[in-house]
Amino acid sequence: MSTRGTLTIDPEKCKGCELCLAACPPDVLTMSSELNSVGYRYPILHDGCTGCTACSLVCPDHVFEVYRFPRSRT
Amino acid sequence: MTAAATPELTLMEGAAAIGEAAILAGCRFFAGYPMSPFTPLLEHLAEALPAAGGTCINCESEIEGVNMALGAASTGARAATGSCGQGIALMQEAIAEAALNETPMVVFNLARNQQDYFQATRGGGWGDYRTITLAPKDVPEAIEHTQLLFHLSDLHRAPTMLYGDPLLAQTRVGVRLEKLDFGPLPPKDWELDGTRGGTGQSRQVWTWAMGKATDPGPGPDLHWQNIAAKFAAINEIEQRSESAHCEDADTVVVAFGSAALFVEHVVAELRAEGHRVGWFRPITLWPFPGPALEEATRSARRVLVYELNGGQMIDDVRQYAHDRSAIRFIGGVSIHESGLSYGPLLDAPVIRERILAALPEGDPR
Amino acid sequence: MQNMASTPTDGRPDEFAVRLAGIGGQGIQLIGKTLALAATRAGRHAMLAADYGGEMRGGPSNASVVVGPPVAEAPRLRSLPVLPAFHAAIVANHRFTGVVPERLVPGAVLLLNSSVVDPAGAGEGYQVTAVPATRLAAELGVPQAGGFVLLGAFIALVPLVSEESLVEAMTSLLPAYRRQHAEGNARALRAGIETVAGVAA
Amino acid sequence: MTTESTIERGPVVPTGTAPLGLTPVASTSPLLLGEHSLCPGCGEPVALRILLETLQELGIVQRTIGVVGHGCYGSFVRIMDIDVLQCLHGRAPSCATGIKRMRPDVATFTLQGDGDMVNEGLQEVLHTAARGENVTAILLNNGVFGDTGGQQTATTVVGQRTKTSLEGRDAAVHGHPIPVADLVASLDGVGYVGRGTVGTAGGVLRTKKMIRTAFESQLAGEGFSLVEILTMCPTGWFVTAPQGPDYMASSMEEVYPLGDLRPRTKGTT
Repeated sequence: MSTRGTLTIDPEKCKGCELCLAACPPDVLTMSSELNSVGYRYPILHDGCTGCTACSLVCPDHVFEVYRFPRSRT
Repeated sequence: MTAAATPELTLMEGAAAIGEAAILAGCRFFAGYPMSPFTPLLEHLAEALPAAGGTCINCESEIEGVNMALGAASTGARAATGSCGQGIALMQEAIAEAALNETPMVVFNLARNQQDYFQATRGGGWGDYRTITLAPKDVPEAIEHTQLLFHLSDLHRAPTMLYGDPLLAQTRVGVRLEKLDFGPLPPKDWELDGTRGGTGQSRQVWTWAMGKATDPGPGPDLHWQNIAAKFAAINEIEQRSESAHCEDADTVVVAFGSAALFVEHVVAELRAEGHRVGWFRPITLWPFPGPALEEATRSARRVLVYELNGGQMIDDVRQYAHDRSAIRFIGGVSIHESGLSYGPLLDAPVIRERILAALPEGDPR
Repeated sequence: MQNMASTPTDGRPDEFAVRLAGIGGQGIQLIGKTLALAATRAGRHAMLAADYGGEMRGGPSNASVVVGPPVAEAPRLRSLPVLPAFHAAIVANHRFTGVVPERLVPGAVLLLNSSVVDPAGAGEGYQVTAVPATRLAAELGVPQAGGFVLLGAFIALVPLVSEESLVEAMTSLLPAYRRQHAEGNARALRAGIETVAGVAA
Repeated sequence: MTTESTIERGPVVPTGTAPLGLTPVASTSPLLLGEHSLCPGCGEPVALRILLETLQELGIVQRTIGVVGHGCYGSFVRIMDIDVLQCLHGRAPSCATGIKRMRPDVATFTLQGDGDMVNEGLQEVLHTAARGENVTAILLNNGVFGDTGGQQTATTVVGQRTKTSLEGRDAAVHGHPIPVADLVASLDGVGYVGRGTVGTAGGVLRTKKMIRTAFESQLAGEGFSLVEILTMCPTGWFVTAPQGPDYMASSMEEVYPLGDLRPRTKGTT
């Protein structure tokens, strides 16, 4: 799986709804075992992000920022 | 702890207890629209009323709900609706209509935030009408008032109102649910049952009371004079209030609803500490128990009005208190951060502080 | 200005007030109802005053429970629905109330859900007990039953009512479409009792 | 809850700081001034975000007035950086009419839930549409009164459990749901009606396009436009947040099919 992008994830904004996990086409998001300060688990990113923005599209709480690497880096 | 002793009390949320009391009183129609903190009453009746052979409709808005209840009541059934704040405002037209076409029904106003005394007692409808309004201070009294209101509605052929609030609706306490009997009622010889068409004796429920061509009614002029006279008579006979420690009190605190429960608690404590303080509670917001207040404040040099609003009941206190110059307002607007309940002013230590601040230095001597 | 209660150190007051604090979805209102119902069925005066905002999940969810004297011994509760003093508190989440809810009398029992709440923040002056309720419930396979772990721990600390009466009350409170949680809630309750009583099953 | 998936995944990637020199292709809308307080898994904040992004992309942020009804989305009034009138329950289309008649050059939209538009304010939305008022109504349809704890509304589908239909909505007792978007689409005076969902990433993109089409229809003076957006309410549906999108697809999308119910005739969709 070629990594063509990445994310920033703000664990404190997350409410643990997990909608991003199902929406992620390459299935590279899983939930943390730690809890954020409110007591919710939050998504962590594995290798293979394509920068497709699906996670940020479905996220109700603005947890994600999505970046795409310039073509030459792959 | 052995197996549970047969509990004499049943733990019930205020809104549910009111719903059960309505069923005990024979209410068989209820329509309501969700609005906190009234919603739990609708939710309870949505489940319990059909089981008791009645109908409960989660209506599309308050205007339709109160008119559904009016329709149901015109057939002679015991019917009710309810809401709070803006929802009760939407119902005013139909409450006035029911007063003027003499249709009995009960409106459950489980108010939120401010104490809507003006809305309940002055109403916003049309014509010369008033609304008998009972304001219980706790859940057991709400169970009694609910059944009494269905009785008073039928007795006087008029809509009546229970004035509750978020504490009454959302607090759970142990209660006894007993059916109360308030005595005989006149027959409903006016109810519509659909059987009198073509008989020349067909009936009508109509604020104009024009009657039929063959049997003219009083018409709006005389009919509305009769209604006005009716409410003047109700004003004399249906006043209710409660008070304590007023005989020798030089300070009397006036409050209604849940707020009065707090005032009662604080005054008992101040009395124990030697302060000559009493309290007076209107149980009927309309008709306002004016003469009883005048009597209770006879020896008072200070009449402290405690309400959770900008000062509304104080207008009626000014009309009747023995010495108007003794009146002081110690309440105020106080809203919970959610915008759905009372704020920090409804609290025993705060009330205590405000009463003490109104007493002269060195009280008790 | 107490609700006629002495501090808990010299024997329990006749009207014992508990503050429950957490966020919507932790079962605060359900454990409050369960405790109040168990006390009522044991023939006592009891009250639950709910204090929550608009949101059902994630918003502030607080409750005050008063367990009073037997019905035969008193006509009614003296305590008001807004209480000036609490003799114990259960903090499932401190986001909206802080680690020590307001009006906790000195020496009060303070039970904290250490999975989320940092016990160090409790300071002195209270009988602090920390129970990792969220983790324990997850380990039992009933993640939504953290509240009952706390309720079990609480009655082990302050035996206001019996475990049996709580299980029975909880079961009767669950609507039909949630009855499948009764067994798990009961296990969570037992786990809570054991963490405090230190008694093996 | 997620079970530990068996798929072999690559190593965890740090996501604490943005990669140097790159601008994000997707990030929080600058028109959001703070956080909302809605339940985990709620679909309404997603609808708000694509609405704000559309206003930005159309360049009309300084030429827009919103009229917001009553519901959970009421918490957006505080955080959307748009001129807004918080109106009475159900009355948004009427207030929007008054606003648009006084300021015809200002893009005017309502933001309402199903309880607000299809219960309290059904009369308002139908008359406003039939009058051909040049405003855009956004309907957030989750089939329950979320703000009061999940009671049945006019759009609750048959069989759906709510606090006032605990055994599931029964048409014989509770009547049938009202597909308001279809009613509006049948009226003359309407420029565009579409129904979308925020349950999937693709759905979000298609819905955003519908919102854009509706505003373009308004700006071209083609009359009333409505975008109905199916939004998840796991709390009100007695499901967990992850189950929201699938539950919505299986229950509501059956009764409320997605797509353009009334394509623009004059302009291009």
